[in-house]
Amino acid sequence: MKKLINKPDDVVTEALQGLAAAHADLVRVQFNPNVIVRADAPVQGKVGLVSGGGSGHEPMHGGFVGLGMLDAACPGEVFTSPTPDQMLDATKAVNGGAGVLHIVKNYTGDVMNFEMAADLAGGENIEVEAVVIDDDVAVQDSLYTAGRRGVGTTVLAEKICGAAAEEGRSLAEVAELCRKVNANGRSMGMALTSCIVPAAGKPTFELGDDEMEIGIGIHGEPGRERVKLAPAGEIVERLTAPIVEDLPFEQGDQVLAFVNGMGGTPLIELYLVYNDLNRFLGERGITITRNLVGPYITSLEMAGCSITLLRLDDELTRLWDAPVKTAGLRWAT
Amino acid sequence: MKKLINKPDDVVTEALQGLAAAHADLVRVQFNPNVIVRADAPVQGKVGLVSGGGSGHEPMHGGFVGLGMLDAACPGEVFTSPTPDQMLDATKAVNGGAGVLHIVKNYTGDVMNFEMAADLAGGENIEVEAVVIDDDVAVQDSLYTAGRRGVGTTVLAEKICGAAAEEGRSLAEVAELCRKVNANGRSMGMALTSCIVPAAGKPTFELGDDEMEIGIGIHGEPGRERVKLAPAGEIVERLTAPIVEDLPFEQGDQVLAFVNGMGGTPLIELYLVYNDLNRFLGERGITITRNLVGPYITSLEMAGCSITLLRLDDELTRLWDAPVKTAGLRWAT
Amino acid sequence: MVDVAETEKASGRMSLGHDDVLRWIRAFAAEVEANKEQLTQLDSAIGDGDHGINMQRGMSAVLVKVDATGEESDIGALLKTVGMTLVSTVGGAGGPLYGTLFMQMGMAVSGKEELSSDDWAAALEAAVTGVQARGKAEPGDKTMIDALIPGRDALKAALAEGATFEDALRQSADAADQGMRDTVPLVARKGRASYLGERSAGHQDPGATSSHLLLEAAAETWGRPGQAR
Amino acid sequence: MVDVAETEKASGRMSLGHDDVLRWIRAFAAEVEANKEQLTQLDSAIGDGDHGINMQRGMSAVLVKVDATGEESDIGALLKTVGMTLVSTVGGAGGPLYGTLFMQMGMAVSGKEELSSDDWAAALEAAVTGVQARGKAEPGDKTMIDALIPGRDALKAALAEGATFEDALRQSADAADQGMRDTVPLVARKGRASYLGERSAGHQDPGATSSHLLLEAAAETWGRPGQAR
Ligand SMILES: Nc1ncnc2c1ncn2[C@@H]1O[C@H](COP(=O)(O)OP(=O)(O)O)[C@@H](O)[C@H]1O
Ligand SMILES: Nc1ncnc2c1ncn2[C@@H]1O[C@H](COP(=O)(O)OP(=O)(O)O)[C@@H](O)[C@H]1O
Ligand SMILES: [Mg+2]
Ligand SMILES: [Mg+2]
Ligand SMILES: [Mg+2]
Ligand SMILES: [Mg+2]
Repeated sequence: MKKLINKPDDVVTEALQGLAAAHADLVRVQFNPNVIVRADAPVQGKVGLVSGGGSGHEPMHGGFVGLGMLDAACPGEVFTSPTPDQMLDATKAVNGGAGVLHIVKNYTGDVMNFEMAADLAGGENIEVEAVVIDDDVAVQDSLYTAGRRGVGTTVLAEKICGAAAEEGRSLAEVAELCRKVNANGRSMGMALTSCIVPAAGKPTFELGDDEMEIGIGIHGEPGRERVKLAPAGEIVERLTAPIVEDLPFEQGDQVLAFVNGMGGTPLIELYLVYNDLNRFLGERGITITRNLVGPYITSLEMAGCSITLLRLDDELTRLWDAPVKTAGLRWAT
Repeated sequence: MKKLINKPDDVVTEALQGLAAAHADLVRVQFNPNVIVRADAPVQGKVGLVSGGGSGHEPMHGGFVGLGMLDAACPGEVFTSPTPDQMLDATKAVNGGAGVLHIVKNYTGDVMNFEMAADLAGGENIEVEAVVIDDDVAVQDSLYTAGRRGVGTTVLAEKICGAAAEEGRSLAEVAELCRKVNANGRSMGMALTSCIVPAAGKPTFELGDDEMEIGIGIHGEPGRERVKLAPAGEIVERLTAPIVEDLPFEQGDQVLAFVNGMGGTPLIELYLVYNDLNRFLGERGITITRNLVGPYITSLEMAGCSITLLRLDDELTRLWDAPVKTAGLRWAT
Repeated sequence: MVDVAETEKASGRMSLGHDDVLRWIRAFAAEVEANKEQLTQLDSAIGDGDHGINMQRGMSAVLVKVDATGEESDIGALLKTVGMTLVSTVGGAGGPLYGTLFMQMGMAVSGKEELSSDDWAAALEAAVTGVQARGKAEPGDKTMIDALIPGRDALKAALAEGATFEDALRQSADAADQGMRDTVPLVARKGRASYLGERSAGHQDPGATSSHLLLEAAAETWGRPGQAR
Repeated sequence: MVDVAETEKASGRMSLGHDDVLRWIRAFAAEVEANKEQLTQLDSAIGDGDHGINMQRGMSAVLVKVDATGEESDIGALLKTVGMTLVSTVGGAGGPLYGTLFMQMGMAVSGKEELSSDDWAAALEAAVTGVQARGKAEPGDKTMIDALIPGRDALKAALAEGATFEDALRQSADAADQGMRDTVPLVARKGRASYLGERSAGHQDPGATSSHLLLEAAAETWGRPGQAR
């Protein structure tokens, strides 16, 4: 295991200490239970936005705490959803009287822990709504299963809902918007290499030198299929065709295209992928009007990428463009 | 070789096409010879800032073209300095009548190509100054050798000089400032794994599972020494002690601390490294007043990090804080 | 200190005291520790490779917690503490599920200082109900439920047929073991393994495996060791 | 078409025409192509592993360029074109250095349609001077200079001693070969290899290797093949 760490058990704590030291202007970090809170929380009268999940996906979620995005993030152990007490503390810390929205990625653990936290918050008379993001088309959707995973659309939902909350919209409105983003966003990812969970010390899965995993999640969960390595153009097609078919995205649609790096893939490759994506969509009459290219929802040092498309309308576009000031995303402020 | 690419020979071109498509609001990309130019170049009356170097270090330099930073970047082949005709085209494209500064990383190839370009630009009556960045303390400095490499300080110099140019300072002043940044900045890097140059198709060097390379450059050049893997705290010490001794940085100094990812190292590890760096400097009475944590000057998919310290004064701090709007760095705009 | 429960057990009459329950919890923690690698390995195949790590982190926190909680005799309170500690230290799916399991057990025997075999059966019943309420899993979904339900049913059936508590515990553990093994061919419908669809078949469910350890620890602590397998 | 130079060479009288120079350039391109892997390998050991790739890219661009440049007889112009093409396609250290090498050669024989052996010596002299002016390397710095200078000196000495052009070219190539080999123990002081300090010793310099190929190509094209080594 080759990592820049000290002890595997201390990775999350030490990284949080680093984050706290680096971004004291943006966030406060509370330890045990671990919560990253916007420096000026609670913002009175504003709906508070809380998300969280396992660590190892940085900058998500801690890097998205700040003006125009999240009010708090709950970092769990690596790839392990955080606990209800973290979420409860976060919820209390950001409640400015207008209620709190929990943005939850659809993993059994995340969902159950957030549910327990919402119950606890309810007991303290804080109004909480939860929206579950489940945008990963690699997973068969079904009422009888856990359903789809939440992946790339989460980042977009946090940004867009953060802007709406900043505008003073009500909890119900922000939650509704979050559901709208989820309804219009679809993702799929792939891996060239495995990641290594520090506490496990070895790769979660083994891939041959000429293999890749298509439809992978963000925790090294096996994907939809393991196939021979292919050129980027083909990979883009394999990821994007199911995305486009699923919603479906149609000729004339305007989209936000998000090419996400899994952590171990350099930016030069992501731009190359973006180029292939741009061509693929162009051929189908789908226009990219906004984009995001970079490692934003990662899986430790996994090499690979995911593609997320979000169908835009004027409202979503405007909220995407609104000011944001976080460690991970920052513009127009 | 596991990469998200199509043909090895097309990597740079296709990544540039992706960059052009993704950031049309910020930059124009010209092909053959390849140049990335600020969308509104030339800015009349402003000193033009041009840098360049091999590709594979993204976001440097193309991701730093925009308001408050570079006016143009010349991307060479992967890890190969660009050619004089690229630099000449860039210089002509950004000359707003106030002259052009070439910010050159100290590699024989970069230096010679920029020299030839400056000669050519002189022939076209464009005033050009060049400042060579040579901040890598892993390399023995000497009059009889090629001297030190230019690494992390380059990013800081581009940002700070970009702000100064934006303020309307003269070419001589901006060049002088650039030399000041270089004089006050020191870096050192390390690698956990090698990178693979697409056209070569195999790792530039081989490292054992329990080895790391200390004092590595940004092209997979071998470093100062190959040693056994160590905890992050020790790595930080091995990188930072030579940096601190070299300038030297002293008790009471205020610094910008830049923890840079080499391309394959995830953000969670960089924040952990930042935490160790913060402690190391704190123990020596050196205060971090500004910081930058992330992959900004990379070496393809190499895992590892580099640390750069820049001694700050009020002027440098103010210019660092000034607005910047590029694909890779953006704030306060 | 004379171990009352030991004496009673030898005499055939069944009653678990606070210390007995504590011994079971310690035994479970020891099983988790000993099987941490295996649980993680199973979770790597069809999940995210953290089940052993998570459960081990949780159970060591539990040990610290119960050690710090000095004199106490309310078994219900003990179990609730265990549950709450798991909820706040495990995270993932395991945290709420095992947390709920112990908390519901605690509620079922709230205030009791001694448990009869029927009390234990009731506690296990409550545990399973709680886990199902929390996780919405049905038998055959390839989850811990697939070890817990056979374990609960075997215990109830054995007790109803007049078996000794020791025998009933053994049958419960063995049924859980079988249930765990039976998860191998299943296609997961709940939890992280469900993302794999058909690819989840052919692997044993990690949560069912840890749940078997839980019931096996009870059988070994309060009853008899099982046959070496 | 009768190859005039071939005829002259056979007769012992020496004169290189435009076509001869072109044959040498093609031969160098072929050598670079054939040794691309080795050059890159050498550069991986003490540099950044691109020397073969860069030179190959440059020389293929040169071939395209000279093919496109139809009828022409000015050897100086040809060499300048080669140099300019290398400058604008190779990049790195190799681009300006080999670019300068050919451009300076071209200046030295500007306007000539035939080259005598002395012209060739003068061209090589100018090439070396140009490379040193551009790169500031001294002999022993572990650069291409360490192959070029012995190659130039051996050529001059052989011609001064009245050797045939063929013999002089062979001695020049062999001296470059020796110079290239002699770079192995050197500690680099210029170029990327200098960053390694002492660690650069024990490796052959890639630039010296490609420079040997350049002079070897001349000997093979215009003189005699060397002994198999
Ligand atoms: N809805 C559910 N109901 C019951 N058990 C579940 C459910 N979802 C998952 N599990 C159990 O949880 C186990 C995984 O736990 P763990 O690895 O700790 O959590 P995570 O999947 O969040 O990493 C699975 O093996 C399965 O037995
Ligand atoms: N200052 C110099 N003078 C002469 N030759 C040099 C100098 N610096 C480097 N070289 C030559 O250039 C070769 C490396 O070329 P190349 O790999 O193409 O460039 P880069 O080092 O930019 O990748 C070295 O092996 C060396 O022979
Ligand atoms: Mg998990
Ligand atoms: Mg190079
Ligand atoms: Mg798991
Ligand atoms: Mg090289």
